[in-house]
Amino acid sequence: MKRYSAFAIAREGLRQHTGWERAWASPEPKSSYDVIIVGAGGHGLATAYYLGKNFGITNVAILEKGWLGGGNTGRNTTIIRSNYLQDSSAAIYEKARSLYETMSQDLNYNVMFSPRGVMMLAQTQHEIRGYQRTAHANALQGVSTEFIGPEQVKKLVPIINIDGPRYPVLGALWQPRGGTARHDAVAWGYARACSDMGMHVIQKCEVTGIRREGDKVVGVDTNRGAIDCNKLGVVVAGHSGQLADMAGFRLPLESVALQALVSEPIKPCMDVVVMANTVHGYMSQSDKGEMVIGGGTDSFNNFTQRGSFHHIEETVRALVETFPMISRLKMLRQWGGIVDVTGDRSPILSKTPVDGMFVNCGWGTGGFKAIPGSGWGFAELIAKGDSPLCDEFSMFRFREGKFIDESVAAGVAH
Amino acid sequence: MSEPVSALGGVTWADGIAQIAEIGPQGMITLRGDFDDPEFRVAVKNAVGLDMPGQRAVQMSGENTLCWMSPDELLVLCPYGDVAAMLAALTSALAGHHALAVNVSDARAVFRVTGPYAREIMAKLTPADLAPDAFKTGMFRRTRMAQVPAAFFLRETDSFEIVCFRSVAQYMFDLLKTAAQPGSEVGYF
Amino acid sequence: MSTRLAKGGRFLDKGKPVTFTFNGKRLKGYEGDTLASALLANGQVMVGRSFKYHRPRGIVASGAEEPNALMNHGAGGTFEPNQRATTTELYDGLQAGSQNHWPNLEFDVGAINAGFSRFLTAGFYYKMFIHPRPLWKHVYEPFIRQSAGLGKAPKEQDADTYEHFNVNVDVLVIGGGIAGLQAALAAGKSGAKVLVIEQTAHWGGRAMVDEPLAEGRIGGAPVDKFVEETRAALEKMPNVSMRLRLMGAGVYDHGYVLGYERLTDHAPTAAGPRHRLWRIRAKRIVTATGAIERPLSFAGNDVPGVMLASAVRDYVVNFGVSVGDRVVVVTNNDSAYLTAIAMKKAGLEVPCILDARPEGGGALMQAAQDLGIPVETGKAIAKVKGTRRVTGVAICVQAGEGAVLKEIACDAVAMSGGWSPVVHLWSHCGGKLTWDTGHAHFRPDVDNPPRDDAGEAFVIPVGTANGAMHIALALEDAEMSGRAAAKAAGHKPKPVATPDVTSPQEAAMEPVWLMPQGAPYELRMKAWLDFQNDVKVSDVQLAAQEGFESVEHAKRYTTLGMATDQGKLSNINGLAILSDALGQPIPQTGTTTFRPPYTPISMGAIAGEARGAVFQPIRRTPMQAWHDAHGADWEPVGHWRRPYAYPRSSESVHDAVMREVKNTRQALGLLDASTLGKIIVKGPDAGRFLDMMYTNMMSTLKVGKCRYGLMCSENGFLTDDGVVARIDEDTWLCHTTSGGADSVHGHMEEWLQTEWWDWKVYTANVTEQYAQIAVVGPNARKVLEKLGGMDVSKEALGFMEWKEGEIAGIPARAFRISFSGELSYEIAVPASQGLAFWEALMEAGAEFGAMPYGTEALHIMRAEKGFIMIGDETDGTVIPQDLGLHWALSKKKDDYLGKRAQERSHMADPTRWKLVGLETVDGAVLPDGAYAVAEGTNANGQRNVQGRVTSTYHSPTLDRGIAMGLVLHGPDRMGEVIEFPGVDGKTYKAKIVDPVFYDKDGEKQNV
Amino acid sequence: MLILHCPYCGVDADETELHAGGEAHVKRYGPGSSDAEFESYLFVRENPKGVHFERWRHANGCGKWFHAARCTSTLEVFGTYSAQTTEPPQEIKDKISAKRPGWSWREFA
Repeated sequence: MKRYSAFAIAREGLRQHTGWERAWASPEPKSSYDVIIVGAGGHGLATAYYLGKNFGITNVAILEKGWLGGGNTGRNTTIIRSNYLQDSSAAIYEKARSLYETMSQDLNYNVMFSPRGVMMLAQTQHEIRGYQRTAHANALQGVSTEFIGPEQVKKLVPIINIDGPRYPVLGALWQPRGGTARHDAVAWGYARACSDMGMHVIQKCEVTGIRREGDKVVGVDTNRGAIDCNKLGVVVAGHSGQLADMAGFRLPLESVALQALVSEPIKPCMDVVVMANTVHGYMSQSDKGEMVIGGGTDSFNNFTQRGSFHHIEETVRALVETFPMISRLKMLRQWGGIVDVTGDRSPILSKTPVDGMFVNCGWGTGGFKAIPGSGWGFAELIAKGDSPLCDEFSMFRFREGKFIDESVAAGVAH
Repeated sequence: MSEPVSALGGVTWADGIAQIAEIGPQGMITLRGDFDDPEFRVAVKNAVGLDMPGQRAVQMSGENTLCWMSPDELLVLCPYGDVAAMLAALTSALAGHHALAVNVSDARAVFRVTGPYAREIMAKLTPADLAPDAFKTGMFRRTRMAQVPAAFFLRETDSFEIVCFRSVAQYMFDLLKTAAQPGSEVGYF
Repeated sequence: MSTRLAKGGRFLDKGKPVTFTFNGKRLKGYEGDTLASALLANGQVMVGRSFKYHRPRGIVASGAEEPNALMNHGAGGTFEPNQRATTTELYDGLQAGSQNHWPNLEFDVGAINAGFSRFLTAGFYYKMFIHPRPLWKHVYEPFIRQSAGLGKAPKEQDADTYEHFNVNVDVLVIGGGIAGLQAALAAGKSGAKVLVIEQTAHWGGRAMVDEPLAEGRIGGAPVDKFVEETRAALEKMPNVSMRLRLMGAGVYDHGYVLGYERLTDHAPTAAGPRHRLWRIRAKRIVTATGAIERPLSFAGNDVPGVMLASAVRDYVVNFGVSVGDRVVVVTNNDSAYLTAIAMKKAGLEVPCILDARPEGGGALMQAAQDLGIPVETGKAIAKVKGTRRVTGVAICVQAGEGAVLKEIACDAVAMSGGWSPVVHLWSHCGGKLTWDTGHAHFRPDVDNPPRDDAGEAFVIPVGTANGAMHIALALEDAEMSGRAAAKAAGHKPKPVATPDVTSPQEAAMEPVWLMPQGAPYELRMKAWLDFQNDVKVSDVQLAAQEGFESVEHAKRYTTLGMATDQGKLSNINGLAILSDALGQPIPQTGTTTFRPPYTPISMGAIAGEARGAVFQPIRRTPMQAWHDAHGADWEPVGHWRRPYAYPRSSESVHDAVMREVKNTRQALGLLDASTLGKIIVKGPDAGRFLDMMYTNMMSTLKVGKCRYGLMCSENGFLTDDGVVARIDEDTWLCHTTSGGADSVHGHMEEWLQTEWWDWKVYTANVTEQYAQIAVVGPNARKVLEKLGGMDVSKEALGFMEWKEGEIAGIPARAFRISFSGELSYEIAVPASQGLAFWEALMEAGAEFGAMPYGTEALHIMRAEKGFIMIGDETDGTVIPQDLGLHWALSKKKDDYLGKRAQERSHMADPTRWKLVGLETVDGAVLPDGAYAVAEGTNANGQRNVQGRVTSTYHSPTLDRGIAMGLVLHGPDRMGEVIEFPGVDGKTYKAKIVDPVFYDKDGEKQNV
Repeated sequence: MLILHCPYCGVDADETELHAGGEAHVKRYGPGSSDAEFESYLFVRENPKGVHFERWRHANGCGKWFHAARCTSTLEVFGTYSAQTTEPPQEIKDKISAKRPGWSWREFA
């Protein structure tokens, strides 16, 4: 693989860019692989990448029914944070956040990770207590956060209205090393690196069946023929239930629509990510200058990638109150994605009743920030059969009543 | 005993495109029971002096109004002073029947929006279809007004009567004033 | 030089000159102008800088598709960035400024980027700035952010107001051109309820400009006559409404449409809201949204002065403005000839028309030639001369590689690459597209329409929006579809005669995606696709070369079509280039997804009325005003607001809380408890029902008695608690937590309606019927006795009993319950007399030291007594067993909501943390939410923990810190000291103790 | 933005008047049930891409719960019906069969 660098750009600039190679190959599927990953979104590609990087497993195919990174990886609001309350969440999200720090260098692909800081506003006494609790937990989890006062909030976010008539800002949980990244680049960077390791990233290849011998998985049927494998990792947010059906088991999941929107681009006016959970909205400014805005999910099952407009109204309403200056900005574009949500709104990274088959799903509205940590842990689970990062996220926890409930700390997810 | 005070003490406003008034105190009784039970219907008729309203309908005559809230719930509007007596009458008439009659006069606030633009003001706040051919006198609608549940009917043409919870009376009043701000005529209905 | 013509300008009221400013310069225009036409009239062609290279940018279009002419508009509370000059109606005093340059429009430092454009290709950012790591955050990113973005950020609070409006119609017609009007007429005549909306301030659309130039006639008369007659006919119909300046912004499921009405943008001093967001429910939606002309891709097509041919003639006909004195027209279809004709008729020079088609055009070409305009067929533009303004064009053969035949001096270029139907609204809700080879455009695939709740097609495209590119076809299509829409909406339409139409037939267009066809790299890297985002032909080709083959990949990699015009001009041209690079037909490449809104709409309009006082409802108790008047410090509890404390002047909130606790314990405290939920549950099966709702046994409660009850979710977790009183044989009154009333009532109704529907139970939420006041403290009985009317003696009203009667002449229900451990009564009176009763208590209580107390004092007192608080000791993960509340879990019942869940292995796990009291060794206050550490770390390197603080206070009663917490094996570890590291760096040592800190035997409440 | 017909008050209710209540016809398992049964009762859901049966409440309206048969991939509504039933009425099933031949959902088809 030709490395990306200022020199390469200069060289290509002088020869009409004829020298740039394909970012990833587009091979025909082989008849068999050691591991097949279904789903070439961020989580699937990261899983493949760490299978190769950490365990030397490179005879891997990543099958994608559409175009890589075309699911929620390319539809989210790109927030990266790890200020979670429960140990198991904090562990995997902080692992992810720390991997984001060096991702551009690891992948030789600028994913524009921007550790600009993430703050979650406390606007009620109850939220103050909740976030102080999170701050204490984070300190013991090795996650660097602090609870800051209203003045400091105002200093970090001059455009915020800290003494709104309804919910004055009483403080915030501040994670200085949280931030954002360029979502597409994360998928592209991983795909390029996987391809470089000799893995097969196969787009427009839809899995239509899962083949088992007894309790063991032996391969998949696809619209491009049957493909054998020893191990199968399913990482298909939104459609995990369908894949589980093919394998003959069920998952505690429901798929709902999550929406987001962007404003027209303006000159820089907000340097950090702000989340206001009491009023249900969050906002950051992209490097392009757009205000990137998200809120809550629809509450009914929906596979259309279209949400209901009243959620957009609620979110914008909340943010106009929090940031009065956006009232005269315009909504440029709104869109929706399908997220799958579990009974405790925490993800599933788990073995399944089918030997050799693993699932990574249920990230709900918070998946992007977890991509590298999820890939790291899930690769370990597939390669070794267990992983400390994944242990608590077993699909069997619902039977035992052993939930991982983050709603304690945060009302809206993202 | 002291005089009952309505949520906003009968405040009025007329600086916009319609007249807005909080009315009351208004006597109100929530009545739940089996509409198909003839004895229930008789009991209601005798106590309130009105026939049972049909689905989503309202019966008005004299000082009493009878509103259809759901297939097993009615709302009686009557003079505040009559509530105790009417409640007693209902309770005794329905003795032995599975029914519930409870005084909710103080749990609610009532507003009146009057004027040629009343419909438009309402249509700014509720998803219910308020076209003149779709919502007429004699109809009763429970729905949402902006962010709170509410119910309303036409007391007469161009005069809406709105019932909401007492605790959000101030919000409802501010909401109606906002929707009736000068220059906000839509000119649609 | 662009300028105002002596004649023409059908939109202008020349009797009404207006003054406006651009970059501080005072300029003149007329009422009826757009900002764009007025700028052109003043010779201002260059109006901004591009996003990436900061290249000079001029007005390209005359409508919503404009990518370049974006302005900082207004000032102060009405300042707004990115206002599209072509859709901004001019008004007196308008202030506009160009964007994205420093120090000024003419000289922009950012323009150095252009010098590096050779290197700044698609994907540049992904390949660059990788090392050294810290530089991205501190150097590269800040620089990129500064040079990106467009308009300035507003600084002040928005001075305007906004609102929503909900309507239901049978047929919504979007677009007020001839097709829209004809469709509306056909639907309207059937009696259907029709709403016609038009985004501009004028009816008639494109045909009003084009047909007169083409000498087209409808019903033997000029088009404007037809438009006026149809409009008048529609105005007369009572079932039809017509609105201008109302744009169809988005189509959503089940016939939901967002309409964006701009009420005062053109008249900022008018009263009323600025924008109105229409929420329209339509049985059928007719999209008569017209078509948008495509640019041509030739080198230098982004130089100010290069415009869409249609825009050039719009400015002449509608605004009496010429964009230049010598305009070269370049096209691949007949429509651009109209521009040449318009210019010529306006007395301007058209040195030549370049028609890329070897055979040229049809009747219109003839007409142009008859006017003496030279036409060169098979020719193309090799390159545009000029930087900040067109100075000329170099001509070449379209079929070649750009060898220059000659150069022509000109000051403007009118280009036409063909027409694309506006399919956005058709596509928002899933309508598919089909490729029309004849016109080289995507049009709605009527066999794959968006479907409504009945599974039927609910959007019907008509006219040019449906690919009916000739006026005669458009009118027929509109008439048919208007009827179809009315029929589908349940009406019986009769055919409406479509007037006969005469308008010249156009010769076939020829797709031209690159000009010239064989343009070498040096030309392709100067041929713009996306003017605002600086995406060029070479960028899309590079994306394909690097494997970004999916149209979504190419879009995201190059940012093609991601600018504020969302690719209205660039998408099809970009697709064609991508398809060509991939060697596949355009339909196989497909399009990116169309998402709402059609053009950007204000956040203010979306928020609507919900701002300031009505941002969200605030629920108020009958005593709210009194609390306010007495200095209450508020705490939001759900949508309620409760006094946190009543600090007196010169008293801190903390001191106030301490005083309130002391006073209540020593004398008399009054609490507004009206927010507590109150739900009546009545019926023969009410007891049985409550036994399922609560973990306790409620059916055995005696009439006149009260019992504290717990509610769990079916998943086992503790969700609510409160005192239940039995009113009579088949009636119970259930108290819930503040803000819990609605959810608990809903929870009860859900079970009654969906699971136990045969049980005879009625519920009623009577929370707001009563004002409830807690009268607490040693003097509680005294004050009630003084008010008189009810015997509240120990004998007459024992602990956990209630009775009804009158106090101070007000009907009252008194509950002898205590959440503070003191002698305590909760008195419920009618809300309408709540304030009177409260004031009576304050007055009568004065001699007994009556003081109000707030929620924090309440919390402290309950904590001193070891009572749990929902939301503090519980957080959705805690079960009653964790809190030592086994006594409240009835053993006699074989079922209650949550019972089965609590039998699951993890819930029965002995290692679950259990509730205990915590007493700091040094009397300090434990930090809120602190965790107790255990030895070592877990597999993920996190410090092991063994418990956490659930509530913590300074107890004025005991004058020390007290806390409750959940601790591993806590109840078995009494006396043990554990450590809580605080985020303040200190480590707090606390002893595990019994959670009841005060009056363990409950003597005080039983007096 | 859904519209659902409330079978109790007859209103074609806008989504903002409604509250979604999740999957329909879920059998309650209480004490005495197996862990697997209880898990399936609380957590395991059909979540189909296609025909689905669900519970809704006309919350900002008559307050009644009802059932809806809806397609989750097109949002088409096949019908709404009483909450006081343990299975979809035949006419609704027939209507679905007409539009989605061969459909099945749990034990229903």
